[in-house]
Amino acid sequence: MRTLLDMYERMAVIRRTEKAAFDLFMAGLVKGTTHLASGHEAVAVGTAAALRPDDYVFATYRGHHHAMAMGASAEECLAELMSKATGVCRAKGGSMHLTKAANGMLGSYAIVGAHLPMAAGAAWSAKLRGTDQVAVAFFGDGATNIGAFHEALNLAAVWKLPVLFICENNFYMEYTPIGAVTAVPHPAADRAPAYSIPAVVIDGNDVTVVRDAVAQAVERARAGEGPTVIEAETYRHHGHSRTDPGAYRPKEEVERWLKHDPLDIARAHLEAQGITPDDVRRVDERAAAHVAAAVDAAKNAPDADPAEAFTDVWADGSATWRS
Amino acid sequence: MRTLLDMYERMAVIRRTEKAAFDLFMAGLVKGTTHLASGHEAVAVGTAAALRPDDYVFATYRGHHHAMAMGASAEECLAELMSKATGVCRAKGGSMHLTKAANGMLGSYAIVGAHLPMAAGAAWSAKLRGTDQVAVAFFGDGATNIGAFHEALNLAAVWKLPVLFICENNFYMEYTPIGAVTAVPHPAADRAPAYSIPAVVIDGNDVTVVRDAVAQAVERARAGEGPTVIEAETYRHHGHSRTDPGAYRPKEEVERWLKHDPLDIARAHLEAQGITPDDVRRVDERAAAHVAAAVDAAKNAPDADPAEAFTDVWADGSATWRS
Amino acid sequence: MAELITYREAVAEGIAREMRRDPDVVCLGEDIGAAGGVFKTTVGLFDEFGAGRVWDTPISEQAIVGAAMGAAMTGMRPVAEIMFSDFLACCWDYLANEIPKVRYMTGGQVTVPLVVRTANGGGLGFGAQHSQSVENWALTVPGLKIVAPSTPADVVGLMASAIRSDDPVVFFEHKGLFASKGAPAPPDHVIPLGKAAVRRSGADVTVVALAATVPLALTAAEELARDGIDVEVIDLRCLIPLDMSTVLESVAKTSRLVVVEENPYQGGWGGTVVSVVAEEGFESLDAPIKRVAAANVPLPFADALEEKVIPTVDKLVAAVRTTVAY
Amino acid sequence: MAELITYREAVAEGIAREMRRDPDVVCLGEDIGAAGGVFKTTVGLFDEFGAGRVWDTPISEQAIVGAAMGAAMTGMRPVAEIMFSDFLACCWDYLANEIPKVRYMTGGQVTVPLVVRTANGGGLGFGAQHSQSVENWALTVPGLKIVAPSTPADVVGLMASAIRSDDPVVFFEHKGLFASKGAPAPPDHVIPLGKAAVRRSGADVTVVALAATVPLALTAAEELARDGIDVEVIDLRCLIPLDMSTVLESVAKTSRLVVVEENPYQGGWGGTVVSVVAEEGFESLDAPIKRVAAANVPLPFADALEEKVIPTVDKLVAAVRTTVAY
Ligand SMILES: Cc1ncc(C[n+]2csc(CCOP(=O)(O)OP(=O)(O)O)c2C)c(N)n1
Ligand SMILES: Cc1ncc(C[n+]2csc(CCOP(=O)(O)OP(=O)(O)O)c2C)c(N)n1
Ligand SMILES: [Mg+2]
Ligand SMILES: [Mg+2]
Repeated sequence: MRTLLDMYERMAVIRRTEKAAFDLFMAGLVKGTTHLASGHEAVAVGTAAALRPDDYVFATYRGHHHAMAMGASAEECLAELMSKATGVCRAKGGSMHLTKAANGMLGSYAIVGAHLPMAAGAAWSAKLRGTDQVAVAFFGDGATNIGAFHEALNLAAVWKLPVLFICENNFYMEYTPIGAVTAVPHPAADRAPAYSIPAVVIDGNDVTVVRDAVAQAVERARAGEGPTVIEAETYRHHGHSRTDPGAYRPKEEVERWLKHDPLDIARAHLEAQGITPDDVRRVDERAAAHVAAAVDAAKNAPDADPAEAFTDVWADGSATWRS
Repeated sequence: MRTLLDMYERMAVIRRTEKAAFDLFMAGLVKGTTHLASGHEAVAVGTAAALRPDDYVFATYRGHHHAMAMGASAEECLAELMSKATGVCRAKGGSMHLTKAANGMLGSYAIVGAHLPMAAGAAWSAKLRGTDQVAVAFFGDGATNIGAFHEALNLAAVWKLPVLFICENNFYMEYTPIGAVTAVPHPAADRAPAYSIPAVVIDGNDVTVVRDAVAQAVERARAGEGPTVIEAETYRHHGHSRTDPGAYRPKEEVERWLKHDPLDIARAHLEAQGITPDDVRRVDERAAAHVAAAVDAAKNAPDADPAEAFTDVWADGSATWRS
Repeated sequence: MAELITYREAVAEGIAREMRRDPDVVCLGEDIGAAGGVFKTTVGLFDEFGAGRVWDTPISEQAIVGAAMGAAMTGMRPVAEIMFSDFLACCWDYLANEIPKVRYMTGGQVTVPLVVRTANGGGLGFGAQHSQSVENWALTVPGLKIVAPSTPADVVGLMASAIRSDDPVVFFEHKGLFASKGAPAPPDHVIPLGKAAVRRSGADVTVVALAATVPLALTAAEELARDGIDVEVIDLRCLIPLDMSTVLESVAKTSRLVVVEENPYQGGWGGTVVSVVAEEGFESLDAPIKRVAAANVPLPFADALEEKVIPTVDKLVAAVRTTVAY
Repeated sequence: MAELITYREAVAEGIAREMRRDPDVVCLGEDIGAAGGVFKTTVGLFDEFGAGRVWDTPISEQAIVGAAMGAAMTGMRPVAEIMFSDFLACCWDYLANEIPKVRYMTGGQVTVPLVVRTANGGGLGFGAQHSQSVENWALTVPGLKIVAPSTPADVVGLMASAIRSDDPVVFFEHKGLFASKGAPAPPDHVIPLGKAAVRRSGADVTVVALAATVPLALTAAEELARDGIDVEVIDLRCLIPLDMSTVLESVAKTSRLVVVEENPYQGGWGGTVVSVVAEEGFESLDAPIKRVAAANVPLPFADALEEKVIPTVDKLVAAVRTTVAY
């Protein structure tokens, strides 16, 4: 993703994939639950644009956008949701665990906060191996109140690890406003000083702002200057998960944020750069076609093989627990 | 403990009880492990002096001084260490779990940090019941890096709970200097802003300073203004536990702190108040006699009854798990 | 006959009844207040009892359960929700080392009358980290009472006992049963902890089940009945106290035992039941004891895979047939 | 014959051998560096390998194990120390939900070659929160290999396999054995995971033991031998993989089984062993199966009480006598 237009396209694909996931859910083709990231695209895509292919990313149950920003295809993600053999986790993970390890996207974790220490560990590993890779953990505002957050940030600071803690502050932990359960206004950034970690609060819906903030933090990290906290303010366009209409959010608030859409903001930047609305429309169309094809391909893919239930517990591929 | 002399006496008793515990250990009469609190007395005694009898205290494995400051007798504590039937926990707890619930001293917890949420819960209970009791958690500098610390402080702040978090910063977590594993200079106080909790750093070896700081925090708490963090700087006179000679501590550092002994400081205050050295000596003698008697009584007490192994799992006194 | 209610509704009903009875009962957990909980198992409590008794918490499982413990030690009867039972791992220290031990290690100075409620079990496609049946985790720790009801009325009756208990109780609500319906609980319905229910009596083989494996066992029993195999189905209801008398009596009658449990075979609760029978009921046994448990793998997302892993009617039927044919 | 070494020394020796072999092996934990660990089980590592390979951590069990996981996923072979096994409860999410599941739930995309070492078990008077035997906690979770050696040489040989394993391994070092002595491990000593050792062969009864109950069982066997009771003692060495072939073969020979385990009876690992035998070895059995486990209470502080709770030679001897007399 060299250009803003590339980033825009990636966001457009994600947005449409999320829409497709929702529709497939409603059609009964996706089971379990899904936590759509529509509205959060710029955080993922802006970050990915500032990373190198050998960097590491750890994400959450709301991770479709992270997986796709890091290069998982719409098709393999949708196939996963639809329990297909071609799913990115061979249908063993599901929506909450999208992973694309080949691209450094080392997993989506569904226990809030659990992956922050892992990201610190991946950064520690980079340091031990003497590479200048960085690791990124994406997490929500709600995750800042769990113990693992605290332990990870302290360890990262003490060991000066090349890790970025990127909070997608969408102002809600599920149905509860984050302010009701957090003692500081900026759940991540206001905690960073407790670990002597520098922090910024940014507009998470502006992909260029995200990219630049991340690029700066990455530079610090690669230079051996340690971790950074980035609190990216954003908003989810849907409820918390598929069953949630999101009725607890004030209407004006929702409207205000819908008007501050990452795709619109990027489009405005593109226009300012002289990209014509027609160019953008072509990209939108390509994105739409891409996702439509992905939906078809995923639908037509073979179902996951039940025998897969008994593979991949161990590194040798088996699930043998006794002799 | 109305007067400074009372506080001094309590500290003198604790110091001598710790010495006795050490000697009994060496004589093979105490088994397991012990974490002596010699040097920390002023934190416990100063705090106790600022509390009401109906307040709550939660302490750590290094808790002899907390139990005794809250009114557990030297005899019942030593009896506990010596596995006697008269032990304060009937010899089922041991050194790390001294508890005197009748006095609001609700336990010593040996998993670092675990009791901070409990103290928040006791404070929540006071709030729910509409009393103006407060709860206190004592903990070490090392405990500030564990997840439970973070969760407890945030909850206490959000719910505005009448709880005091009193850190006994003795500058070491076991054998490692706290600065080597903590990202901020003041492990507790520098974290308090992450929860919008007011904090003070005080001389934990001056019992009057502790009492006054705690009194102020208690006032805030009873007035419904929420939690306070108190970081009381202190030092342990011995190693971390009985097997540790403490060789990792620079000699000058140890000497400097030995000169800043809580008992000496209190003695200086007493002199300034016009209490004569003779008065103090009489108190010292009484303390010595008291502890000597306690040692004798504990030694002569009956051993714990093995049948006790099968009582007190359940509230009905039984240990029945099946029919 | 009154209308049927769902297991989900029974949870809220059970809690509400106790909150009405006893002002010391308070609830805390994530999104349990105005939102009514992610599983809608606390719907109505906030409206009826207000913010003073139904507390929304941060995502802080240790603080939730730790605070419940502190409150329980000081006169309250907290009911803490841990949203998914898998998350008990995030506060395991409290369940394993603090709550069950403090009474004992203080020589009986304190009691901890609290309930930790949690949505347990698989079958809904939530994947490896949101689908486990973890009663067996709790079983490894002496000092916890363990409840896992299978019907709406039992939810209410056991909730009453759990909340009134002066001991800590872990209350497992099965996600797969939330939508199931049953007779409502009569007023003042209290089921003592540690009494199993014989859901179906039978002469040929004893099937011991818990929570969601109870309806599974009953379905299997119907199927087997068509072939003349008469299955006795025991719903343990609680793992601690464990009603081995009922199990041993049944095995004395049937001489054959199959245990059906949703947790993995390794370290599953069935092992404890089997151990007791293999010692105390040995003389009654006319056939090998079988356990139909989950396979020893994490739970996969796809239905077709999950089906392979967790106990099903077919697997139980097959196991019973083998046992009876022995 | 070389001098004897202690179990404690064997831990450091086992780690050091692997650190010499493989530069990707790194250690982390509380006070494991210059201090050599609270149990002195990492003495010498810091001196030999330096701060770049032996890392002191804050008191942050989640960060320790979580960071080990992240490092393992990205090319390292971390060996994380959790000081007392009771503290595994503080990072249980990683042991229960993350480490053992990530390979499976990513469809095999990642591996987690790490070792979590921890001091386990009672008998030293450390009280309820520092004395538990918790191999059974780990057993509840598919996806972890579980090692618990009983001799110094086994410590070295199993440590080699654990560190070389591409799977996550929980390595339980028994506190009560640290001071015990045995033959040193020969060079390149590697014991495969999942192979039990028959420590004493015998014809009359099979005793299955693990870690500290192995020497206990051998002592009991000597005592019983004096009365003409010939005991076969099996040291499982690992719970996962579980060497049931060796157990079943032995029971086929002796027709009698006693399991001796330090964890509480309820939810203990013996239940899994017994279940397999009660199904697959049923025809061999001539007597009820017995489990000599800890009582279902927290561990008390006083020796005289602890003695009542945990397995002892006397209790095992009595159980074997009853079994043989059946
Ligand atoms: C430890 C843990 N507790 C609770 C949950 C249930 N849960 C899932 S998402 C969520 C809210 C998370 O909020 P936030 O971190 O702000 O992320 P967002 O969903 O807003 O992206 C909760 C409570 C969980 N998955 N893990
Ligand atoms: C969760 C946990 N991890 C590790 C330990 C082992 N341990 C006991 S005391 C201690 C050091 C605690 O240091 P600090 O909090 O500063 O208290 P101090 O001992 O100095 O009073 C450690 C690491 C423990 N008891 N609990
Ligand atoms: Mg959020
Ligand atoms: Mg300290």
